Amino acid sequence: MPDKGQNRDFGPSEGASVVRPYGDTTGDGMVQTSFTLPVPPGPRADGAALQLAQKMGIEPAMVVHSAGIGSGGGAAGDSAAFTFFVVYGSVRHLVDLDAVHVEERPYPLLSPGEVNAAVKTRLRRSLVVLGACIGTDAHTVGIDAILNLKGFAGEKGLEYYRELQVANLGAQVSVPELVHAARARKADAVLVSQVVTQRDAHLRNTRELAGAFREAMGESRPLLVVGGPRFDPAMAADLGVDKVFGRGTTPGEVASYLVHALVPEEEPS
Amino acid sequence: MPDKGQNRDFGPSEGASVVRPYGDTTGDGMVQTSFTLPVPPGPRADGAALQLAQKMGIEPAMVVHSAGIGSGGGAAGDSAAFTFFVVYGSVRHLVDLDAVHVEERPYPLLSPGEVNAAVKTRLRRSLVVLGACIGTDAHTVGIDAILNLKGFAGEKGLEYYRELQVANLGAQVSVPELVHAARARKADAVLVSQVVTQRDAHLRNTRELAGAFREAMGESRPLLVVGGPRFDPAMAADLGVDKVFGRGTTPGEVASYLVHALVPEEEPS
Amino acid sequence: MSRLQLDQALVARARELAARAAAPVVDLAATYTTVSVERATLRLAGLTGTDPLDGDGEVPWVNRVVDAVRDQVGLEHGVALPVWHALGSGGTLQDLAEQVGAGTARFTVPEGAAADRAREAARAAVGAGIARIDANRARREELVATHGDPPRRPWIYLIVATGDIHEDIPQAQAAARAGADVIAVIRSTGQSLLDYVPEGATRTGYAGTYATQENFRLMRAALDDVSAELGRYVRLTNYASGLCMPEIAVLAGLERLDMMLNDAMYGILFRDINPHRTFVDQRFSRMVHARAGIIINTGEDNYLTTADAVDEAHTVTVSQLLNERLAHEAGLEDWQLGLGHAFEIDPAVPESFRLELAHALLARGLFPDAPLKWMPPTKHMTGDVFRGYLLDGFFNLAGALTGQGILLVGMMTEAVVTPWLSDRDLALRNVRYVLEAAGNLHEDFAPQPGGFIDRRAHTVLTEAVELLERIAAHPQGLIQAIADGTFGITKRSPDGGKGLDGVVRKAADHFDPATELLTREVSRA
Amino acid sequence: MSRLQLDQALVARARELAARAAAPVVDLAATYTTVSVERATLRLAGLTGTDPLDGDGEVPWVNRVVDAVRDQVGLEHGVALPVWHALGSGGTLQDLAEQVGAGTARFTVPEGAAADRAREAARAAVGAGIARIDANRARREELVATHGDPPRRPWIYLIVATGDIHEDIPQAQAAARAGADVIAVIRSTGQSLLDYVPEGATRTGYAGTYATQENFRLMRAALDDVSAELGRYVRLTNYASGLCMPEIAVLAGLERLDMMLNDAMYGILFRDINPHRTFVDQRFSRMVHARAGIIINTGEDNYLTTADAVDEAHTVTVSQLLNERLAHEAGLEDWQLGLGHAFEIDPAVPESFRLELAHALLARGLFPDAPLKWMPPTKHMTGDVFRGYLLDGFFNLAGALTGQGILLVGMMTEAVVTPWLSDRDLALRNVRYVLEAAGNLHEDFAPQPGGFIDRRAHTVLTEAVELLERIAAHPQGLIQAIADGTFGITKRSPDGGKGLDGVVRKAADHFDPATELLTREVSRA
Ligand code: B12
Ligand code: B12
Ligand SMILES: Cc1ncc(COP(=O)(O)O)c(C=O)c1O
Ligand SMILES: Cc1ncc(COP(=O)(O)O)c(C=O)c1O
Repeated sequence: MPDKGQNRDFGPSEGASVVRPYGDTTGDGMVQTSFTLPVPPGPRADGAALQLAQKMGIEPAMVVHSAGIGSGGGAAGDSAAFTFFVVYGSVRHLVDLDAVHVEERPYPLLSPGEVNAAVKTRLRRSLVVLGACIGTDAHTVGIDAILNLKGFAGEKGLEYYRELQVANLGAQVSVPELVHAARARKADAVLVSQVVTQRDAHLRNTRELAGAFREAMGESRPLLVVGGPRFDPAMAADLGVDKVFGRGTTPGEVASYLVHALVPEEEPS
Repeated sequence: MPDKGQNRDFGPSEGASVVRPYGDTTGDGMVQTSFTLPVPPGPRADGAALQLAQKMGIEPAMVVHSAGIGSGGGAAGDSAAFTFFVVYGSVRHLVDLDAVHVEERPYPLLSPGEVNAAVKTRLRRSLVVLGACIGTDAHTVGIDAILNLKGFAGEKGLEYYRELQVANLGAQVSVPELVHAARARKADAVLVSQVVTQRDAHLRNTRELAGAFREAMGESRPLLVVGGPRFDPAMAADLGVDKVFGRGTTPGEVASYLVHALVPEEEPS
Repeated sequence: MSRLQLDQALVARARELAARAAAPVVDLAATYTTVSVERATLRLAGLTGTDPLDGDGEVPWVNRVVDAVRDQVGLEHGVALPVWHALGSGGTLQDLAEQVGAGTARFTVPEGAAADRAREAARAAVGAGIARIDANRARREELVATHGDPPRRPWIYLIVATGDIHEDIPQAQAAARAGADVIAVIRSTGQSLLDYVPEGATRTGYAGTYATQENFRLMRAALDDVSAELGRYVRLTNYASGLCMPEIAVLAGLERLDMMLNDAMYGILFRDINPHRTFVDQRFSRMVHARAGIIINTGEDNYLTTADAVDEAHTVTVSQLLNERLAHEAGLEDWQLGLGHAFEIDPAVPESFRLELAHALLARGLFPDAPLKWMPPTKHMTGDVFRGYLLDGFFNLAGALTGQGILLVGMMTEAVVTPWLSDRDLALRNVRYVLEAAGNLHEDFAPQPGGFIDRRAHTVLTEAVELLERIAAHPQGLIQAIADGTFGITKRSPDGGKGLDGVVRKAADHFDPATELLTREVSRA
Repeated sequence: MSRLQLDQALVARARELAARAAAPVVDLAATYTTVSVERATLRLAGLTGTDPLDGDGEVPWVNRVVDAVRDQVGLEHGVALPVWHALGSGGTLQDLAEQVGAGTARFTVPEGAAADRAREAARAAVGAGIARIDANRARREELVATHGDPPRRPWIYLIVATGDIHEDIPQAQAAARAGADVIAVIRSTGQSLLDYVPEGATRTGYAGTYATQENFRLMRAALDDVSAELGRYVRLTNYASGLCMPEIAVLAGLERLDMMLNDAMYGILFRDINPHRTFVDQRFSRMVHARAGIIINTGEDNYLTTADAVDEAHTVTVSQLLNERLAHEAGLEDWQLGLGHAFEIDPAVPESFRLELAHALLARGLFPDAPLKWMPPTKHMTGDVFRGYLLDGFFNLAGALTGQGILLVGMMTEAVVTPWLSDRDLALRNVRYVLEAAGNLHEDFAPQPGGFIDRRAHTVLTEAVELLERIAAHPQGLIQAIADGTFGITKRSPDGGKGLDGVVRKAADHFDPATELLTREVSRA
């Protein structure tokens, strides 16, 4: 039997480094899950759901709902080929907070004024930023939120920053076009948005982007930044880009990162 | 890397014995889960959620929603001590349908007429059935559904069966009272309902029941049957009773089981 | 607010019949006392604590003393006469209790001047308790004035139920921060059948937390903190119904609870408590609540978990009318009547939502000044938590459309577990969305006279009046109706059930200072 | 159905202005042809298949032939004259295409009698395609008569989007069994920018499945099976908008699709397709759909994903009026106008639900005979799938209260993934609950004249008329408005965007048998 750690303190406390999910009591480990199995409804299906729950570490698990999918406008759907389940139960896993690697932002969050000042005094020229959605992705709202004046979550977008020279190429830009534009404009940073993720389109497109820039410009390639709601910020290295931003990113975070990555350290005065 | 079995057929097919959860493509393994961690919202919390998801075998996992619980009527709740998460992703586990032990009903489902006939011709006396909710459980709707004339899901309850002598003691019956009543009435079967499950009250009460009958009547104790929506039918032996019925049980199933368990096999004619 | 045009003659007839049907219950309280009423008197006089010597669990001093009095001189005179007579020679109630514990107390029923002296002393002692209740009522009004009331109706009512007061407290505070206006701490499943009130802070309830004076105090203090933090007075609710109704009512008054579930019908039907016992207890407890400015909640909603919500809708109406009558008789005012009703129609029934609206509007129309308690779907909730979340949204909408006073927040996990922390948070988000997005939709909601909703409401009212006619026609009125299985299709005979042995017919000289003081107040009002 | 009392003078003024604002777009279609229109003509005449020899992907024969004609004689005369002239010497279109593939085909523009012969042959060939479309329309009517229409409004419209036609089919059938009246197969994200229509059964789309003639056929056949099984004709929808509007419109007619997304504005604003190109394409495609008895869906709902749904509500109204005008002009009848609008107000906005009702009632009032397409919340959906499920329920309720014609079923996972099998099932359960429980609530829904909803609707209408005044005042009308960023706060200039090189000014002798045959029909109607 795995240690369920019943006697340890898993409550919300500054110091606790090992926690468990909380249903209605500290340490109870309770979670909810739902999924579909390609099995007709019935006891065998419920058993299969319990097996999966167990493999997920939910024990004891309760199949609290199971219903056939897609046969005849109503109730059980006995002739269905799929069954949808809702399962509740306690997971035995412990969450070790010390092992959580948060990409602690290794740079300070700057105000627009500070960003402008840093660029102006330390870079001594304006910073050229190019934005686009690549591939067939037509979702521009995210990149617009970062770049456009209007901004996002109450913060102005990068166009508002005096010392940033921003061009937003919009959607459906092909990678070769983008490489071309980056070269032509001497971009310091290329910001790319990817929202469609089905079949990992965003990952594929990002890798293609990184490859094309590497090939075309080698070491002298601009800083590559990608963003979108389904990216895991920890994946930058894996994808071959410099930085990945996820859901809820604000323009200020991006501007601060650009300063950190592209503007030389303050010289000791 | 575990075998994700991308190339195998996990679709709904009569023969397939290994399946995976189905999101929108065969074999994609997609599941949804939600839980709360006793951690304030933020990147560290999201990281902790991902860690848990990973331990549950969800990989890649997406934290698609995280929100602080319980601070100030609205949005994020930065001062919250708990964070609620919704996570989507693909589990790597395979579900082996051959390994699912469905308690195949080892007895036929009989109609009321067949039950009556079996009791009358093979037992030659009527069968005495006692029902109750024990402990402080006041949920009688479940046991009433099984016993009362009105029945459940279109099936009449056991009181409808001519050859069954049914007494429903109602709720909040103590175990000693029940033992006493069973002895006094010479009950063949005692049917007990347990609906409240918080802190495993149902399991504790059932064990107490089994213990008390064992102690008081030893081998000659009546058949012990328990039921309730959160019981796992596989637990009978563990709990020391003869049979456990779960959510959605119908009276006919119970009557058929009683015949199977209490009425001698048909003699070869 | 759109209101139905109810047939006012029918409404008047319904109230007249309800008064007749309730009369036998009113008589009961005049005729009998109970162990719990007597214990409540001692609690009002300040007796607390438990006998520490007892082996199997601690027994409160009030139980020890009442039992001793009963053993020695019977309860028909009440405890006050023998107790304060025994105290005549000096000493405190606490001292006397300890003598009872030690087996040295001797009780007699005083007569003449001695009886007068005992009565006077008892009045003074009990009066102190009532004064504390009065002070709490004033304090509540003060806090409401300081922090403010919820900004809108319905008030949002949330349950906590961990079984552990120290888990309940942070959960209740979190719920209040997330928008709850009223917190109810539900009790351990066993408590309502205990013939004593447990003591102290408790952590071991099943599916609920014991109602104890200390738990009341801890939770009220925690909510006072959060009220100050939020600038909104957060109310606290607990449960009086059960074998100790009068005592818990007193404790609620002493610890400034704001609402109490208080309904003998619930105890009878769903806890198999003896009708005589609990109707007598109810009268006392409601007088206390009237005095304390506590809003009571009745339990008609429960009927629809055992009976069909469409077929038996009129039994809810009948019970509400009876409960209104019994509440008024005990001195409660309309603003204190959180009469229960519920969104319990099978969602598969065609037009189920409009039927709910009809029922809810009927209650609203019958009791325009009562803060009706609107209960969420429970019976037809399933493990499909998504469906449950949607149903709860429509329940919230029905509450807003029909002007309910207290909205008990439904939980998507109703059919699964007692609510999780996250369930409550999600449920409150649901309520907030519905009230903010569609809270004023009632302005556009105008059921046609003669339309589906109007017709349904009228049908239910008519059925209710017909049923009341039958009940009022029987000399035992409501008591007989309960025996007939009228409510929640559950039959309970007047001499069955738990706690009957705690009922005692009052002697001519029965003296109960609490009832006397509270009645004086009632008749003054 | 409760209707708003709209100011009829204002409504009439709005329509007059819309006609003026749309006029420059109507002129475009008279002036230009496009590669896709010409390819559509060949498709109507029966040319199918792809050049099998090409290395990087297969290119359809229609593209090869049109490109060859363009190279050799230009497109200003249309393809029909040179193609049927080339065929004059015998052989099939297919043979000719293969000669094009082999590089041996030689095109010239015939004149005089040769031209007459070519025209006659072209008319006959294209007429055969139109006859097939007519037969499909008749067949649809027959099937609807046999199986029956959905029992109620709104029709329930569900999307499938696996990328793989062989996954789509069982999912679509499951959805139909679970209650969907209309199945839409959405396209792979890239397709609308392809200047050719892919061929064959496909399994490799991203976030959608390629629109191909074979995929159309497979899905329609599967839905015919399920229609028979269910005794209810299940409709099929796909997307025409994009660079190949006219061709896909033809394929839809040939394969008996029942509805098509058909809106140049969508392509311009959200796909950056050149306005001239797609407005010309749209005219042709709408004529085909008019003939085929296909209901079109327009894309105004999309504007509210980039623009604010409250601030820019009137731009939706303006666009609907313009789309109505452009649809009528192409021969579509009111029952074919699935004008788009959406439930996209930020749920945090106070009274958001009543604002939605106001907007939805306005559309209903302006287009009483059109089967409005009511789109679910998307922009403000989040990963909180419980909240999403609730919002979708209120969206469904708004649809029922305001009498929408086509209800696009919202998915709780909108912000997460393309819909899962279970999402659709849950979503349908949501729709069913709302329609069955509260579908008739509109009988009790009566927004007060001068009340919140009425005032809001009137405000939006007034803003719409003001905006139309400004647009109609400009000589370029709608085209200029698009350049100004009026819709979806997205600016698109008339000479920017994709596909402009496929636009060709027609010569005086331009001949297009399809337009000719279809126009004849239109003017007859
Ligand atoms: C608006 C929208 C559209 C609009 C887009 C208009 C436009 N000009 O952008 C329209 C209607 C055109 C559209 C069309 C389609 N869409 Co769409 N759409 C959405 C929707 C509703 C909202 C997206 C959005 O605007 N979010 C708001 C912005 C601010 O958030 P964001 O993108 O996450 O951006 C933030 C961060 O991620 C980050 N970020 C994003 N990019 C970048 C880049 C950089 C450099 C940085 C630093 C940060 C950053 O910062 C931003 C601010 O915090 C989503 C569903 C949803 N609710 O999420 C679906 C969704 C994205 N669409 C989807 C799909 C499939 C489509 C279509 C293919 C089919 C369809 N369903 O209609 C078409 C075709 C589009 C195409 N080829 O790309 C899917 C994608 C599924 C998936 N995960 O793969 C979604 C999730 C809906 C769904 N469940 O099916 N869509
Ligand atoms: C109705 C009800 C009540 C009624 C009960 C009336 C009555 N006379 O039974 C009233 C209002 C009194 C009530 C009170 C309380 N209830 Co209650 N109640 C419910 C409710 C809404 C429905 C239960 C029900 O009737 N189901 C219908 C029947 C037919 O289903 P069933 O019981 O599962 O029975 C079927 C099978 O399980 C099986 N079966 C059951 N028993 C047996 C026995 C045998 C021998 C066999 C063969 C089969 C069998 O066959 C039946 C038919 O298929 C549930 C929530 C829900 N939707 O499930 C909460 C619920 C059960 N109650 C709960 C609680 C906590 C309480 C209270 C303690 C506090 C409260 N929340 O009010 C009180 C006190 C009651 C007590 N001490 O027991 C919790 C239990 C939590 C838990 N898992 O531990 C629930 C789940 C609600 C919740 N989420 O908080 N309740
Ligand atoms: C009026 C009333 N009293 C009491 C209760 C709870 O009582 P118990 O503590 O016995 O579960 C309820 C529960 O719904 C109720 O409605
Ligand atoms: C009118 C219209 N056409 C087409 C589409 C889809 O186009 P695409 O295939 O380019 O994603 C939409 C999507 O919402 C639409 O509204």
